[in-house]
Amino acid sequence: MGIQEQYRIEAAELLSSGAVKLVIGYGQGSTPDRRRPVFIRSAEESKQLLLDSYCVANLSGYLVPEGLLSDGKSVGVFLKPDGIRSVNILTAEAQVNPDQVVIFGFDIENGNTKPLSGRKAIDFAPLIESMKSTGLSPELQHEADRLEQMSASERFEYWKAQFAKCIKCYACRQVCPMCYCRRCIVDVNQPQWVNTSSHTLGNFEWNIVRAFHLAGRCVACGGCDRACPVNIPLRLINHRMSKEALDAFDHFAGESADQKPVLATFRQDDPETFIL
Amino acid sequence: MVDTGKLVSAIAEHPGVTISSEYKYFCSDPGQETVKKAIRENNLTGVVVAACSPRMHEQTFRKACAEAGLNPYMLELANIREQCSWVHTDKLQATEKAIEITRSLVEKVKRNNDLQPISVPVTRRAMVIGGGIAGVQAALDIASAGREVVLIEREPSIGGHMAQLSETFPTLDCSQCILTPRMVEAVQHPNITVMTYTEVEEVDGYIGNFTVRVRQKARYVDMNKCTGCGDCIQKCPVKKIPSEFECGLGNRTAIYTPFAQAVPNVPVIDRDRCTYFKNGKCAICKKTCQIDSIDFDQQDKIETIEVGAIVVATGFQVQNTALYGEYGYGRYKDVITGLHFERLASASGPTAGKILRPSDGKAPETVVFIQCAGSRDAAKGVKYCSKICCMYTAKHAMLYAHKVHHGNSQIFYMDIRAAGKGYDEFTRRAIEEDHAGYIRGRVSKVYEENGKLIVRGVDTLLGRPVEVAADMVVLATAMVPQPDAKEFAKRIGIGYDEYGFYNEAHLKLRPVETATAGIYLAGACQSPKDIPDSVAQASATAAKVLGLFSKERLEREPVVASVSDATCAGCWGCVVACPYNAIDRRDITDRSGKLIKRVASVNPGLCQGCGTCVTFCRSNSIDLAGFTEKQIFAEVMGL
Amino acid sequence: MSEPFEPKIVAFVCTYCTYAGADLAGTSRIKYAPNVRIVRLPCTGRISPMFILKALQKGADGVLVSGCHPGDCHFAQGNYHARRRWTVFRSLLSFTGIPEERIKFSWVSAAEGAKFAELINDVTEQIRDLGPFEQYQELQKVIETQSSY
Amino acid sequence: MTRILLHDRLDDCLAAWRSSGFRVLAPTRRDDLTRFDEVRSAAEMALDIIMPERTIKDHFFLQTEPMIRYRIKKQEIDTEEMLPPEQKRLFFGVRPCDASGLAIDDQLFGWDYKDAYWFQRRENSVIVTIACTKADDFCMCTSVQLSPDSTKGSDVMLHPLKDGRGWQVVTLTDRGKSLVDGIASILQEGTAETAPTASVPVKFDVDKVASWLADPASFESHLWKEVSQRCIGCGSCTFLCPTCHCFDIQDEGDTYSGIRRKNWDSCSFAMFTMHTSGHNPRNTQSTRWRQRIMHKFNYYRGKFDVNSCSGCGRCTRQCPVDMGITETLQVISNLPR
Repeated sequence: MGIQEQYRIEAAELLSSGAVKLVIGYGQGSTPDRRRPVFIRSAEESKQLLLDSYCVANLSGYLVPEGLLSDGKSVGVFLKPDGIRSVNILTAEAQVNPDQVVIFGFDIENGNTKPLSGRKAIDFAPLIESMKSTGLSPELQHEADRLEQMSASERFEYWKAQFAKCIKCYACRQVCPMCYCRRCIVDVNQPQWVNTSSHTLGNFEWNIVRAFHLAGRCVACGGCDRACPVNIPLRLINHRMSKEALDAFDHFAGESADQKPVLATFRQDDPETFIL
Repeated sequence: MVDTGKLVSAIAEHPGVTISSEYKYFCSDPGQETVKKAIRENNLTGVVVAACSPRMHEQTFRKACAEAGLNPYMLELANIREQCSWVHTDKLQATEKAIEITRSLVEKVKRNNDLQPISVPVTRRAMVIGGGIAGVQAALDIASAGREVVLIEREPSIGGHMAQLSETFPTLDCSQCILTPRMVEAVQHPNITVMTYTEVEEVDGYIGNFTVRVRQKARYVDMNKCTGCGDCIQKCPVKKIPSEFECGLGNRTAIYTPFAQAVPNVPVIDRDRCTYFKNGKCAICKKTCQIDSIDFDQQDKIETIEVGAIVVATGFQVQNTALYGEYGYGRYKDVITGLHFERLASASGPTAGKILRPSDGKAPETVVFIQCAGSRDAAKGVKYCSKICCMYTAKHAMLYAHKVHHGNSQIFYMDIRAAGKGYDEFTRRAIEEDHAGYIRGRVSKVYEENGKLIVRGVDTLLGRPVEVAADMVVLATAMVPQPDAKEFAKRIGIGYDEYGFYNEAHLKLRPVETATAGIYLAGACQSPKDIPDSVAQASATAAKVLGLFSKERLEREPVVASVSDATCAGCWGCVVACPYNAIDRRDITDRSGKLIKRVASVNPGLCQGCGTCVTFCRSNSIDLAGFTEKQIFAEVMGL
Repeated sequence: MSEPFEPKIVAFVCTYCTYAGADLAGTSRIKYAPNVRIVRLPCTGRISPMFILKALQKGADGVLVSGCHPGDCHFAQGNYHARRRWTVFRSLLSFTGIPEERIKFSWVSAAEGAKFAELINDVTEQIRDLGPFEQYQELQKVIETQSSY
Repeated sequence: MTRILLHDRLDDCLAAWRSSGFRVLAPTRRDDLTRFDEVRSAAEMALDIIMPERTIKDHFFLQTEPMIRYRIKKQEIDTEEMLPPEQKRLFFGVRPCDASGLAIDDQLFGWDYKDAYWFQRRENSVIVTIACTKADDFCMCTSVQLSPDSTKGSDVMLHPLKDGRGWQVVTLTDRGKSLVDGIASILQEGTAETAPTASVPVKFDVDKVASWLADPASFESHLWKEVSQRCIGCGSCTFLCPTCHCFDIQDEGDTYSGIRRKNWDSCSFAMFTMHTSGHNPRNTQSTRWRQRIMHKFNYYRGKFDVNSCSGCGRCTRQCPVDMGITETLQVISNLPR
């Protein structure tokens, strides 16, 4: 029995027993190779669930909307390891109760899906620990290296061209499980820290603030990058932040559910190489 | 260097400025009058004084504003003296800078808010946690000044480590002789409530207003009835329990007082060892007690106590010597710690003050003392100097010389640190009068051979290996935090260092305060200390507490953070970041009491106004009065 | 002959250490370059990365952030928190091409009046050598054009 | 006899138009994005794509438009109105849906007063459209009463030739005629068979949708919640839409001066209808989605007798969660009568 069939059956069982009130998974999208989030509320509906290598979106963000978990009932959700890390962060930041999150874990390797054993985020702790050393895909790494080798002014021109495209649709923010704030800093207008206009200056500010707020929190699911309708390589910036958090503070986002926020903690012997 | 005329006219043209004028010394009385007059005549809503540093005259001008009917926080000082005219040489550039600085502060002051000083009531009762010499001293000082004190001790008796000591350096007076009167004074003081065999479970609240939950453990002896006659102890059939107080060198019974001079002199029953609690039989103590003070049904008692200040004086412990396998501790009975030696040398100790080997009860001919056994050794996890060992080792050598006249003492040391009144003279005396042999170097190994303990080390001054055949080896083990120090710190909400010693608010300038307002430190819980230092710190702490208690209400600068309930996402990052534990979680409920959301909530009594939380908050839901986001934005945009 | 370039530098400092250090430089009458405008905050912990961005928007050629030495924070931990944020923010700015040399961080205590003066001189000279931050200021100018991208 | 523009003469056309003062914009692929941008040669054009990711609306209704420059003095504020530069522009290779979008928005921007920014740009622009011979799964012009070769909003229509050598040129307006006349010497006279237009299936019955939407009972339908469940509330569909036109006015600047700007806004954003009090009449994503559909196929239609949708399909094509107008309208269209 394939993993898709197995998870359909398990979803149906959990729903009919009332163990979960909802399963958030993937269903057929508008074209053959598209998968879209589906919300399964009954055993019969679980036939809609699909699981294959097109299922790349991190669905953990759907756990956060106000009210979903407030009745204390559990919700099932299909998650890759990146999504499980998101759940850990959401737990650490008190946005979800991990006891209410039933995980259908899977991963995609060489175009094949494989199940991950475990039900609660904590069950996947050894797996997540082992991910600490995994980096970017070869293409992205190549691009990241290319950027690092540029002069500051070349990099500025690169990002200027990229950010000039930004239309401030905030798809990057909305799709991100970590961007759960009820009011984003960009919507603060007293004072207007971030220029809301989508001119390049305002776009620079927005993208810098977004990346800063994700420092040590991004799990590299790539959601922002895929969502961006104007193809800004947001993953590169996020990766740079993750790398900084890991190199400087040994902080791997979402490593555990009791992880403290990297920017709300410190060590007296944190590295300081640049302070005069 | 600043063309003030130009500054005045430039500022006069700034949007929103009603009056811009010049005066030679605004801080003088007539100068201040000018400011007050301007406020009154123009109904000003904000004032910027472009003059000296706010660190110099902010209070002066705030007072002037208040006297003119303007909220004192509607004032900003543009520092055009210390940071402009005094440091620049080009008049044009200095003037331009002065104009920009002033403008930017005009923009800030436009966004200043009326602030009122924060006023919180103060419960003028202190709690002292820990009944060692530091705790007792702090309690006595506070109580003698007329304030109530609750002294909490988790052991059955107050006294702490000092009660275990024989004589004290550098005077060699008997430790118990100077300590016990103070213990008695504390327990009899009308303003002090001593609660022994009691542990602190939870601390809630903030400066002036703490609620402490304590658990008074069941003693199984009625404190009100017991006269301390000791009959029960005499009759108790379980006699072979190694005494904690004697460091295992002597025994105690299942119903016991830790030591003869215990205060209160009321025994406790060791529930785990008592035959009655094991199998329901025995109860000899109950039968023996003529006033029926034994109560096997006694339960732990939980009490909540309201106090305004807390003194933490929880002390230290001696490092686990098991770390020193190479010195044979635990393997050879005659390898002991300094604290053991104190008990051997103590007149009230198991040997009645005779220095005898634990193994065979003979007086040792040769004793080797090893200093820094643990201290200053990163490999053993203690990088610091325990501070007291040089002195007590010298004392031990002296006591040994006084008690075993023909004895030979050899001391391995790294450095002799004898800074203190009469300290260096004391160590000199040990060497010169009592013939202590000091060998500079480390000991690599202690092993037994032919009934002797062979101490193998190196004399680094002579540059050669040394072997001493000893009858007894005394390790000057490191002073380390209590085993539960970190856990306890978390429970009461104070910080600690990498070892578990408690953090003071500022090492140099606020050494007896913690970062949590209203909680103070005394004694070795903060860092290794000897008796004089502990007592001095305890008295300093008492002075701080009494200062706090000098008024019925505590008034503070209103520069504190506050949370916007509507936008707080409840991620609790601010709670983690706050150095003062000033941020709590608060439930917001609807009219029917149903939880709507949980938000962060700043306790203005605890907040010190650093603003770290504001910077952390991603949704910009916290702000700091006096340095609000709007103010700083305007300040930058006004440059 | 053109005027020498006078860089515009905005400094965000804590009131307990660096601001006091600057006052000390003043009372000691140590002379230094007039290019820096100080914004006073209670603690480095209060210094938000947003401040730096706004200073750049305002046309600063350089930004200086300074506070108490590690271990000396009046608020015990503010500068430790700040240091983490700076580490992360600095690498972020650098990655987006905002030169590290334009954003300076330092520890200056209340006793270091001379260090403060020297710091200001050094920073001013370094920024002067870098020239105006035209790349960023250009963005400000583009705002005013009416054409689409 | 018709006029034909051969591919290999396109550069000559460009040169002619540019020398007569036109700024020529065509689909380009630059910085990993397809959009209309200035071109100097045919080689810079990306004409092989179904449609650029971004619409030509961007060049008429700017994502951020400076309106007024202000300076704050001690007592008064000086203002200076900012209008677009008078620049002749030629948009080459526009898709019929995008061109139609301009015509649809003309209604709104010319309704109670003439929006100076929009119309100054409209009047200075010539739209040269290329009829579609290919479409993808998301195209739905035929569902909103348009077609792969609709002429709405265009000045010139180019029909690709079957042999692939070029386009048949059809002028639609005076502006288009004068543009084509200017390059008469470059064009060939002759006949040639045009390639068939793309086949775009009709996906929903827009009239049926409109009548359902107009029924007051539909406003509170459970359907809204169901179809918008996965909506994440970003603005990508609105900002990529050739007809969405909502904006916000913002003042941006420092203490002394600044610019009042007109910025795109999106009904998808939670902040869109947020009141100062904190109350939000559209406080859930489903109510926002309902507004978007209602606006396009009920309110706008009621006011201007045209759908505020030209069927480009970008809202679905680029939706991060594979949502979009099409699906919702299909659901409505398939409701039992």
